[in-house]
Amino acid sequence: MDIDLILSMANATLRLATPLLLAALAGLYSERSGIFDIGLEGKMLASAFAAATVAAVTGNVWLGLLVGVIVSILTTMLQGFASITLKGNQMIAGVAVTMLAAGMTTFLGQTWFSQGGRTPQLRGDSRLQQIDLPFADQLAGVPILGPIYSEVLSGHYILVYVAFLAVPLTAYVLYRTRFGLRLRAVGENPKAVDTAGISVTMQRYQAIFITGILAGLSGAYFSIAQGAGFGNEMTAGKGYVALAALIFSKWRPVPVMFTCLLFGFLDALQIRMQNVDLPIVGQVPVQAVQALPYILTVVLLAGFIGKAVGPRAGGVPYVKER
Amino acid sequence: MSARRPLPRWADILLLPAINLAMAFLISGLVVLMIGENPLYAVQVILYGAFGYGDGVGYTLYYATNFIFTGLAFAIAAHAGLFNIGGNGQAYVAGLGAILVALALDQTHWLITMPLAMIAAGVFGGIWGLIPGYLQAKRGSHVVITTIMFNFIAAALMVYMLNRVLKAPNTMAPESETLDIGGRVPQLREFIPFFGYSPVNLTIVVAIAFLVGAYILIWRTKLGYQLRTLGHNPVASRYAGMSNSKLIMIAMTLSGACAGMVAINEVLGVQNRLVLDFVADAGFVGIAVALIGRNHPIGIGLAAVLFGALYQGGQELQFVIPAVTREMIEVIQALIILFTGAMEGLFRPALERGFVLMSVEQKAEATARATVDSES
Amino acid sequence: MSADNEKQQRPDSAAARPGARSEWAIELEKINKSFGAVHANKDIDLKVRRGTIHGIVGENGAGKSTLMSILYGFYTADSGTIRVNGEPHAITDSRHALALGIGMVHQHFMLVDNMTVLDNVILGAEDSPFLNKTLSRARQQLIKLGEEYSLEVDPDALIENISVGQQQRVEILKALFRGADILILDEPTGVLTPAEADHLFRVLETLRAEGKTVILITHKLREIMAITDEVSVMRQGEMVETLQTKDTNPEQIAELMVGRRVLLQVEKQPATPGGVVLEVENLSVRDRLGVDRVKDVSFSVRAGEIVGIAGVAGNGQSELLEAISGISDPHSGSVRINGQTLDMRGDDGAARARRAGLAHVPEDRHRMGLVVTFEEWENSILGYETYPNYGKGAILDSAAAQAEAQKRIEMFDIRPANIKLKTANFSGGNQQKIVLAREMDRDLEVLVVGQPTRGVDIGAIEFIHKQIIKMRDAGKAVLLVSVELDEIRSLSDRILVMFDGKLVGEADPQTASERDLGMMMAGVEQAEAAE
Amino acid sequence: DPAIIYDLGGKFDKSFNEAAYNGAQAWAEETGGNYLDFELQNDAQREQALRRFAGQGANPIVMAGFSWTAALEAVAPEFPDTNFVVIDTVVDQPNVQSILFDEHTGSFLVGALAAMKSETGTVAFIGGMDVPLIHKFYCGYAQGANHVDEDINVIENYTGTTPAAWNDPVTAGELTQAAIDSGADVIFAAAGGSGLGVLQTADDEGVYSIGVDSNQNYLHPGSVLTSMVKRVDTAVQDSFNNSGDDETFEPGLTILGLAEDGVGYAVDENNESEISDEQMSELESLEQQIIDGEIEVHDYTTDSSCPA
Ligand SMILES: Nc1ncnc2c1ncn2[C@@H]1O[C@H](COP(=O)(O)OP(=O)(O)OP(=O)(O)O)[C@@H](O)[C@H]1O
Ligand SMILES: Nc1ncnc2c1ncn2[C@@H]1O[C@H](COP(=O)(O)OP(=O)(O)OP(=O)(O)O)[C@@H](O)[C@H]1O
Ligand SMILES: [Mg+2]
Ligand SMILES: [Mg+2]
Repeated sequence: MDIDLILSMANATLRLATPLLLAALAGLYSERSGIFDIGLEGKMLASAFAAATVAAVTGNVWLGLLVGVIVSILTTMLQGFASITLKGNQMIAGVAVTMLAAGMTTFLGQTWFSQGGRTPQLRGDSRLQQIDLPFADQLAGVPILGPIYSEVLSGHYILVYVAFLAVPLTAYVLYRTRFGLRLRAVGENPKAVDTAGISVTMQRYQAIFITGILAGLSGAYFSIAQGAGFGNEMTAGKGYVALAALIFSKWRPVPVMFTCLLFGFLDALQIRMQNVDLPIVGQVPVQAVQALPYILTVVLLAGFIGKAVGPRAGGVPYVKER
Repeated sequence: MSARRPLPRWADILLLPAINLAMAFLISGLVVLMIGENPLYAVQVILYGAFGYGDGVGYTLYYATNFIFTGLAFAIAAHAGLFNIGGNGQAYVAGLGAILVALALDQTHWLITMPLAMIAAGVFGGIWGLIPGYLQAKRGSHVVITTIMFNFIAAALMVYMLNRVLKAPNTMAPESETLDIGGRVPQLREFIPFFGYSPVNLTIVVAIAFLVGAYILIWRTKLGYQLRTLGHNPVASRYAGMSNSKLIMIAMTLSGACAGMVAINEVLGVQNRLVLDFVADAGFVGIAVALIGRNHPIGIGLAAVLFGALYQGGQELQFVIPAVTREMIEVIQALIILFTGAMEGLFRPALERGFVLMSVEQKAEATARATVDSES
Repeated sequence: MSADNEKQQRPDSAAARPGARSEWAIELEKINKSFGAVHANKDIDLKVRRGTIHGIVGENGAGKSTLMSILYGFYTADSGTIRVNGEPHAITDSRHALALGIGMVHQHFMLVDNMTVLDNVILGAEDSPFLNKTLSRARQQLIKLGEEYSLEVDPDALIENISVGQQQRVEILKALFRGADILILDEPTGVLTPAEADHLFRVLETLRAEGKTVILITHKLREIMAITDEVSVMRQGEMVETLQTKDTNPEQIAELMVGRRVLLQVEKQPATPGGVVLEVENLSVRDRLGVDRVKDVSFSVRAGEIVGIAGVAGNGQSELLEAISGISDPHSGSVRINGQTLDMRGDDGAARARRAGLAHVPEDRHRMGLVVTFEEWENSILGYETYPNYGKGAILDSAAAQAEAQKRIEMFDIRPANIKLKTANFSGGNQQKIVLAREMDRDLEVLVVGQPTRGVDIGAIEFIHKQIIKMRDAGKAVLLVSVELDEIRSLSDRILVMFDGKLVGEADPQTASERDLGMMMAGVEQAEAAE
Repeated sequence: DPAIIYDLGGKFDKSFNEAAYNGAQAWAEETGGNYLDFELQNDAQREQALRRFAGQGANPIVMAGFSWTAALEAVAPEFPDTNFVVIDTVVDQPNVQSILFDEHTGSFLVGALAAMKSETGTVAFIGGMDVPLIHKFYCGYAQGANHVDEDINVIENYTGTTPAAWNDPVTAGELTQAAIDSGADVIFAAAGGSGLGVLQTADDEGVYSIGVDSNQNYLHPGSVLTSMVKRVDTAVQDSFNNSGDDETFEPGLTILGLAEDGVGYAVDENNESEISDEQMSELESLEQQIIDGEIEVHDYTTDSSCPA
């Protein structure tokens, strides 16, 4: 296990954890407010597509990012309207939004660019650049910390830093602000919030608004940062993995971060273990390696995490009068 | 007076869904307009493709068969308060059991092969559901995570099996040997020529039997009563002396076994061999089917046919209007889920007021008549 | 001072002006409210005089909570007018009610269990987007209020970790913190011990002395007589009458409520106990956090006697009940019925307890005793669904179950007499009757009853008490756990007092005075023993 | 009219379906004729689509993909007067032409080029899914690399196990990154849509990549070293031209290899600067040796094993 491999793993872990982290935090706001969200995947797809499209057309990645987020918010609001205002089934809303996004993105992409739903490849300013942290080069020499700073921490896409900054921020919002207090309360006992003179509906819409923003960032990361352009279904189920991460960490921000890092790490590991001769076992079938992250997740969950009890009012629309 | 009365049953069960369906098609119409095609014509094509001729009906029913199984699978778990989104993986792994038995017995007769293959598929699918169930019951591991993970694990397992273990030598395709006649479920067309070449087969009879069986299980048996108790109030079930952990495991096993029957329809009924990803997301569609069917066998049956019709009608649409792509079909399906499922309440208030008004007027008339009568 | 001007005032200032204009704090006129088919309030008129304590009584389902929820803006009335301090207001939501100085302590507490007392108090009354300031301010004010009204609670305790009595203090503090000068309490003493209740009443009297107005809903006429100035009686959604408390008596109120004469005190013959049926030996129960809730408890109940377990809520009675009835694994010790030891392993011990002849009426009917989303008849087989009377094999014989449910509905006079009705739509008292009917109407050895009359109206109380005594006279062993001291005293043949998970003493209901019992329940006995 | 039916990957999979589509388009532009086409959603539609087109009198009917065997064996006898052309698998029927490509020889050549260009002595292969056809690519590639430099290290990776594997450029990019981190400086992508992620990451990291199926050199000029072209497009175009008419239709097995220009490495203005003349000539000689049978390139799919 040489130093380069470790650094390379650490790097990959951060890159792979980022979209999960953004999506999981997005889910956190929604579910903490009592709205189960299996529509993350859909929002991410919608945003990934919108961001890439605008970036490709205008050549301005920031505009792309903005539009991506906006589209994600709109998607979230549609889902919210169904499950908050219309008190519809939150699960169906999530499923529907995901299918809608999957179909719409490819359909529009095909109609506009006729590349089978793909957007044109993004180059230069139409794609996010990796940014070097200050003094990355100067500090590179410092033993241990130097490489870690310059090789691992530095030189990522801005969204990576945004994602990890969002963690303490979310923790602060959740536990130290009025909004957070009400958010936690409305997910546990909406009646208590209502009788305290707060509008349950408004509170929930505010929450999923943030969900929209974060899911949007997560989706955009796929198409304008890590990838260069949108491809059909390019989020490849990460939305569901993020949901798993959220439950895994029992809906708490800092654990969410560690869980996503874990998932990212397992994926990075999987990628590097394919067709490698392992000690003792030797060459294992590539499929076994590819399944490793999922198997380990289950083992860890069953072994150490135990029972996860979600926000008590989660999943049920708030109705006063039977 | 803002008082609202609940809708009459028929309106709740028929009128409202009908309106929602119409709404969904309306919006879909806009999508069709976007590519400059005539929406009404499109709807017409879909309906014709799904129900207009023998092959179409056959395909609609063939798809519906899968969705009935996956829909029921989701519903059974849901009644016990469990959210099983592992239908895909459970059906996929069940394919393994089905093919092993079928390959072994395809020199005998389908009357022997089919039941045994069903058992095998049920066992494999059941185990794929039982493990998450066990982890939930004894370790409290959330089934949503575990079933998601087990979908991925199933995919990896099957790719390995099809490439390294079961692969037929003389082909490039990662697929098993083809079943001999003794391993194939008879096609309905063999008895009813009407179905033309469509792949609808005897498995649909099993599916219908499962609908009835599920109804009996959930509402007519003691086990069903216990499952529903757990689903509605786990504390009460515990108080009542039911073993929640056992019930959780039973529910997940039954659910997985039910999803596993998809393998019978696909492997023994249609492909006659095991192919990569033969489930084609039927498990996912099953969630929508169950939710829209309100977890009731009748609702699930209808929803399954609806989705079968969309698949087949959509395919027809692609042939007749080449400009229509498969993504547009997906969009239309999504819209239908959205309106008939998540937004089913959209028109309820309006309807309820409408009905109140009606009833009020009727009363008014009635009294008016009454007074007139009394005077005369 | 004009109406809209008044609306703009912050609640505190509204509170700051005692004895203002109108002599009426609240005036309700022709209030109507329907839930679907249920007409919960019919043309209700109610006037509440400022600076008084006004009682409201009525059977379960009479519409008391609904009326108060309308006043508090939780529900909006279908029609009718509300005047607060003489000014008409269309109270659209609770925020509005709070702004008018109306506070409410709900029948089912409106607290967030996994948040702290402090968080719950400031929820909705935060004065800045960031909590730090609010929290420190609220903390001081909470301590101040706590001392002022002797309502001390630990601000940092989690709601789920404090007793119901404490939780109720939090609810009252919430209202006071928001500067309420009209305070509504919906069945506040349902969950309190006599001591806690008396303490609460002293608090209410202080509030009245400060010129605040209190509306008190209760099923306990003793409380009405003790502290209210006026009392309004409701029946089946209508306001029957409003009386001056001093000119009336419990019998009259009871009759107005129920529409017939009601026996307010139980009458029973002395017990004729037989052999020992239920034996509890060195029973200890440890909760999931590893805390001992029940400590080495031993006692026995003989056939034909009622043994009452008295104690302040949260001293292990609930855990004791759950262990005896097989719901949770006892950590050590054993339970025997007619000499046969119950096997409590696994998470289905309750089934084995039932088969051994133990019937259990749980303390909390909503959480445990019923599946409120089921139809009535389905709940009347809960726990017995596997018995042969409901079908020999795997199939459930619903016809038989329904026939039986129908019979019980008549036997126990459960209203409405409709076995197909969703259980949630029955009122509290009738839900309790459903549970009682299910558990009592079979051949059993031991009846274990927890809080049989919590939140139940006097009509039903009378009935339930009769049934329990009938069980005893039929030669069953009855174990009664209740925080209602006078219920324990009037029903029990022997009283055991529980404190801090231990049985701290036994008393004879005839001789023991309320005072000695109170001492024991407070653990004083022990203290002396220790010295 | 001729008809083409694409496989589940869809018309625009940036892989052989897309190549087939391009062939059809080229034919349409050349002849001005028009053709029918259909994208499958699931396996059950294979026979349905075949019968439909045959019933409509389409001729010839071309289909791309190795999963067509069963469906075509069932349908072909029903329409003796219709000519079918299936690519990537063999169906033995009088009215069927089966076209196979020597992916292994083409891959051998790009593998050889990869080894020539590699400075680190490590090259990589990233496949979409671990299926026989993709293994055929890998095996040829590895042999080629070893031929040039016997102690070269060839990294072998696959994107995933679900259908998403062919449409997951992000994961493919990560695999590429990992390969680069462990020293690879030439990476061959045989992963359909996911391949784009490989080419992209290779470009970002300034190493060489090799495209597949159609000529992808233009995607990242200078970074895409070459593309292992598999001329599905010309195969489709030829079929459209000839197979409709029984005179020119050639039922039976057709194997398109280097000799027939069925497979090969693409050189155009985008990458000629990257390949030196001696490398060029060495490649050409290798190609000739393979054609002459002097070099025996093993085909993985014959015995599911790989010497390299
Ligand atoms: N949210 C609701 N939806 C439908 N019906 C309701 C609702 N709340 C109350 N009801 C019905 O309205 C009637 C009055 O209920 P309410 O709670 O006001 O009675 P109550 O006098 O408070 O009874 P209790 O003494 O048991 O508290 C009952 O029949 C009840 O079932
Ligand atoms: N009230 C409940 N609601 C939902 N699930 C429950 C409940 N009670 C138990 N379970 C499930 O059953 C599992 C085991 O039951 P639990 O440990 O609570 O009781 P137990 O008597 O210790 O069971 P056992 O002795 O068989 O381990 C729990 O981890 C939980 O998943
Ligand atoms: Mg009430
Ligand atoms: Mg137990």
